[in-house]
Amino acid sequence: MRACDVKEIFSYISEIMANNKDYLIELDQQNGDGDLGISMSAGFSEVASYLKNTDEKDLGKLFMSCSSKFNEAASSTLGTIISLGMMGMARTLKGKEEANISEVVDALEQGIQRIMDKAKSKPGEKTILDALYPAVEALKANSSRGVKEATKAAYEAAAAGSENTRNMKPVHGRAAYYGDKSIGLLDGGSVAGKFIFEGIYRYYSENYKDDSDK
Amino acid sequence: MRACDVKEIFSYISEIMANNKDYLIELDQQNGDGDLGISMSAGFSEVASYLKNTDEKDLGKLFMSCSSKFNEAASSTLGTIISLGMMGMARTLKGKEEANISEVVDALEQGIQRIMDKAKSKPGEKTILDALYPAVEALKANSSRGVKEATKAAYEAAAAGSENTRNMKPVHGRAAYYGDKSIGLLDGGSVAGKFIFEGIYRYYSENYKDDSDK
Amino acid sequence: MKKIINKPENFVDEVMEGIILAYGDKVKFLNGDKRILLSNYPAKEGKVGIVTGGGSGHLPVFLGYVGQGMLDGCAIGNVFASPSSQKMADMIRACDRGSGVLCLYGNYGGDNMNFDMACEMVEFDGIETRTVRVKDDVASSPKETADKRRGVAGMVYAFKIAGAAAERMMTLDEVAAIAQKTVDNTRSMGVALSACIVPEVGKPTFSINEDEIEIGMGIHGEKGIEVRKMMTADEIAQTLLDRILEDMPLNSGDEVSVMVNGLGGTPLEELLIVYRKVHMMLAEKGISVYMPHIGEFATSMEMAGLSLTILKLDEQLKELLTSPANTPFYTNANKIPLK
Amino acid sequence: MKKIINKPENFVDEVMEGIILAYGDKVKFLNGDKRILLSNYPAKEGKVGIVTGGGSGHLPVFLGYVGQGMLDGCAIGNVFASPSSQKMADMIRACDRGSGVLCLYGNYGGDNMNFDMACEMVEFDGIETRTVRVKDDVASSPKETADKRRGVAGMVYAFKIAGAAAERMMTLDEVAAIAQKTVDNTRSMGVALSACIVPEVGKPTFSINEDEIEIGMGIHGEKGIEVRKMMTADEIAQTLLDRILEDMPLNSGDEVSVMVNGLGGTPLEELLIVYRKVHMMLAEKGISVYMPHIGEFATSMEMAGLSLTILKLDEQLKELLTSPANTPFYTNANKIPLK
Ligand SMILES: Nc1ncnc2c1ncn2[C@@H]1O[C@H](COP(=O)(O)OP(=O)(O)O)[C@@H](O)[C@H]1O
Ligand SMILES: Nc1ncnc2c1ncn2[C@@H]1O[C@H](COP(=O)(O)OP(=O)(O)O)[C@@H](O)[C@H]1O
Ligand SMILES: [Mg+2]
Ligand SMILES: [Mg+2]
Ligand SMILES: [Mg+2]
Ligand SMILES: [Mg+2]
Repeated sequence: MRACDVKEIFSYISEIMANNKDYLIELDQQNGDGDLGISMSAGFSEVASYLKNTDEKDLGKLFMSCSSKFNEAASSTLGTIISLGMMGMARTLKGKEEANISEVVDALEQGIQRIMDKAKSKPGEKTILDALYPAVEALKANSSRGVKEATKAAYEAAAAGSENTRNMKPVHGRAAYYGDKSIGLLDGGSVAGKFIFEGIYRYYSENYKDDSDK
Repeated sequence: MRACDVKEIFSYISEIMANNKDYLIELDQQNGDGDLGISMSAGFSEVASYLKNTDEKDLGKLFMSCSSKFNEAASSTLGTIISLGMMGMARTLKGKEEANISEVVDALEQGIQRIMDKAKSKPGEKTILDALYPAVEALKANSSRGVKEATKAAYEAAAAGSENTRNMKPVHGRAAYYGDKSIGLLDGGSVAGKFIFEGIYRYYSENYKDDSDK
Repeated sequence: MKKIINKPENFVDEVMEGIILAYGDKVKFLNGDKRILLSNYPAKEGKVGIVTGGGSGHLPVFLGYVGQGMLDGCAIGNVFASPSSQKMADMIRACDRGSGVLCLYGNYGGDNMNFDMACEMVEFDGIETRTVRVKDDVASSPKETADKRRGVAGMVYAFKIAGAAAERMMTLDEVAAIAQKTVDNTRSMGVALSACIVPEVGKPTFSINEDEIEIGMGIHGEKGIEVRKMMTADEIAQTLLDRILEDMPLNSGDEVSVMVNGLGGTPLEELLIVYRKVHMMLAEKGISVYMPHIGEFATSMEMAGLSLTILKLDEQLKELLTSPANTPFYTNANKIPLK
Repeated sequence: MKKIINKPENFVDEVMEGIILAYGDKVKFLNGDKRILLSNYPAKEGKVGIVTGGGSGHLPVFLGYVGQGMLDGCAIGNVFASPSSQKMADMIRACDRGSGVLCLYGNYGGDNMNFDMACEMVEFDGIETRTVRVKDDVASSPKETADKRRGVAGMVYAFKIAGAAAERMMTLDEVAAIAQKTVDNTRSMGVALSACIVPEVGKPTFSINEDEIEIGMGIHGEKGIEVRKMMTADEIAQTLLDRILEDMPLNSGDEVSVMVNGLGGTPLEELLIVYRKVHMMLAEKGISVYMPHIGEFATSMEMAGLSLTILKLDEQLKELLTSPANTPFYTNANKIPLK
């Protein structure tokens, strides 16, 4: 993964978030305030347009800037969480102009760790982590199969993880008020997490012919 | 007309107003605030219950008390107008324990005059006066035919006069804002005026066997 | 009907009881009468009294302005109905300190007739009265019959300024003249987005389509004089200001106070957005704004919408607007310009 | 969507512009940034700074309390969304007078994380900070996990009292301790009759049936924790007060301040009717009320409904509540008891 990949990946994610803005709003309205679709589309479009206009090659610096751009544009709870994740990735990627798949996995793991530390949460609590965590695990487990297969597996794991949130009881944020009543409902944040890995997967599947380790 | 007649008459009127409370509200809502039904039923019921419990025989004092009771209970625009009318009647009837039909006509004319003076209005302006004025004229013109016939004629004139307000342009109160737009609409106040004469008529027709001049 | 009330017929009494429980140190009933509110603030001996009256359902209008530097008393009726002349007379008597009483109220049929009767009654007892009727609602009658116009939010400026004049121990005639000048310099215009419900009626007076607004609605929830398609905040600001300036032209260099008044159901954010545009349009014409009033000053219960009031100032009005006033519902303590 | 706005995406900026046009003598932007409001009132050298932040759409919360004797600064985000940590850090820096800054805000995920980041950033520059999170909303979590509760209207009491402590030149630790004590002594509970509409979303977050109310709705228009059949005002007062007293028992002889806060769409009359019952129920228990706050202090745009807040007082809190505070949107000048 190089800066040019990052640019493309974020433009894929941004497009998916924009297309699903209303869907994310609806999901968040189930027991939140409904701003999820707005903040996700705003945050990713801001980052995508920042990336279009930068020449930064250092992946660490790139992700650090993405993190603060994202936080500026979307400082809602989930926006801040994503921005924290990017910050975690930035620290690991600092100084690198290229990262191979295991380095990317490393960075993602650090990002998730940072989210868990700062947001005081872990998988199983009906949040975005329930998509991100299994996705990164799958990416790691499949990394030897090449980037296309690995990101596909990650995306599928994110989707399954998100679907799984239906069975979970919320612990964080406004959703936690509703306790058992929200069993059966999909967590909007986890769907956003799925979309992130959908963007990554689609970028690699549409642009990489061979399954090289990029 | 003696105090005991006045007592009964007001209990008839009060009943009619109470039964038509919602209808008067609706009429007032056409281009007013809708309180007409509330103030009419409140005002007349207050006066009726005051009359039940008084031994006052002097018609002047009786109407003076009715006027202030009515004003206390219903001090809306129309309530105040009716209270002014009663005050006008009170002045004319002062010192009398009994009034014949021509004395009653006299008192009513004074009542209407007082309304016109204080409310700065006259018949033809889409108000209660368009019911009251023709009613009193009819009462006067038919006074020789006995109280049953005379009050019947007065009631019919009030009803026709009220119906006539449909063709009039309002000049007073909130209704005046709407000007031509309110042509075709019935004035709620004139309907209240009709109900007053309906009560008077029904009292005499149901309680007086012979057409004596009472 | 979705209202946080108990029995509709107890609505007014319970509001009044709430006021006394909350603010019983600052205001009081006259002899326990829940429809007559008097100021409990210390007042100078011989000060001219200022009273008002009108229907309930417009808080803070009218009784919210009873206090120090504004009104001495207020008689209230049922929702949207005048109080009785008897109550008005009792109140006037209680507010006279020997220098007479100004009756300052909105120009409505019921209120006019009742206050006239009340004044006749108290003049019998030798109390001098003057009457000034507030007629700021531009929508309520054309210019040719401006005398028929009703009083709306602009009356708050009249209360404030006349109250300050009385506080400075001006005579009854002087106070009345200043109140009249304030009224002459005040114009208002409102829009409604939704109607309101009189508790005892239980249903809205009129209904407004989802995509329409009513220009010049009545403060009692009466239908507007004109139904228009929903507009932007800037268009609303422009429509209201245009109608006001047509009626009361202003020149570059003039100074005004601006009131953007919420009718009850409209959020403060929206009032500020409208204020923004009004301020910018006035600035373009070289007109400056002094002590803007943005908030809820005269409402129609839960009605959504707002009114715009412009008060043209001169040095005297400006000074009187600035002098301190405190009531449980109003203060200018945080409105006076810094420095 | 029936709102008096222009483009939904300009909603927050235009509100802020309106504020500066109206009150530019009293508050200002930090370097022209429309999301950071600072006080323009004179402040004592070396005074501890107090800042807050949070989403837009709750006026007067949060920025309405920036002024004298309350907050020094406020960073705001989009409607119902936290401001960024960068803006918070800039604001904290601007409000430090060398004695440190207290970050006093409602306990919400986004705000917590962003303020934490901001504090890390400014501590880098040697600015001392303390954090006190307001958690007064009883409905938002059971007693066992009270730490998860969110901050609602009760934060106004915390702003007022911490602001007065800072004004008296107490140290950062002292101001934080008093703010924490205020939070510990404050409980709120709300009901909603209707939902609200986020301008950029364009439709209500949830809908409430004509004959139902939501107990414990969220300040962002989130559904309540319990749907109940419509109740009378007295029943609502009782339901809210019971839930609060269950959580924070009071004894005969205790003194409290009571806030009955309108959420935006509910008329003042209804707030007073609820206050009446609350006051009577407290009086029955021998609890007296000091300086009640009845009006709109923390709203959710046009949402209809209200919240009840009880602040248990001691001598120190009472004195600090009474000491003067003035902002364009708040003053206690007319709330201080007479005599
Ligand atoms: N502590 C947390 N850790 C991880 N994810 C969280 C946490 N709290 C909330 N989330 C996620 O954030 C989503 C809500 O985000 P958002 O709508 O921005 O919140 P809000 O509007 O309440 O500020 C939830 O669906 C959930 O996935
Ligand atoms: N100046 C007037 N003279 C006679 N009748 C009037 C006058 N103004 C109004 N009315 C009558 O009063 C009725 C309205 O009464 P009401 O509902 O009490 O008024 P409001 O609610 O505007 O105070 C009208 O229908 C009309 O008949
Ligand atoms: Mg949300
Ligand atoms: Mg009427
Ligand atoms: Mg009326
Ligand atoms: Mg949010």
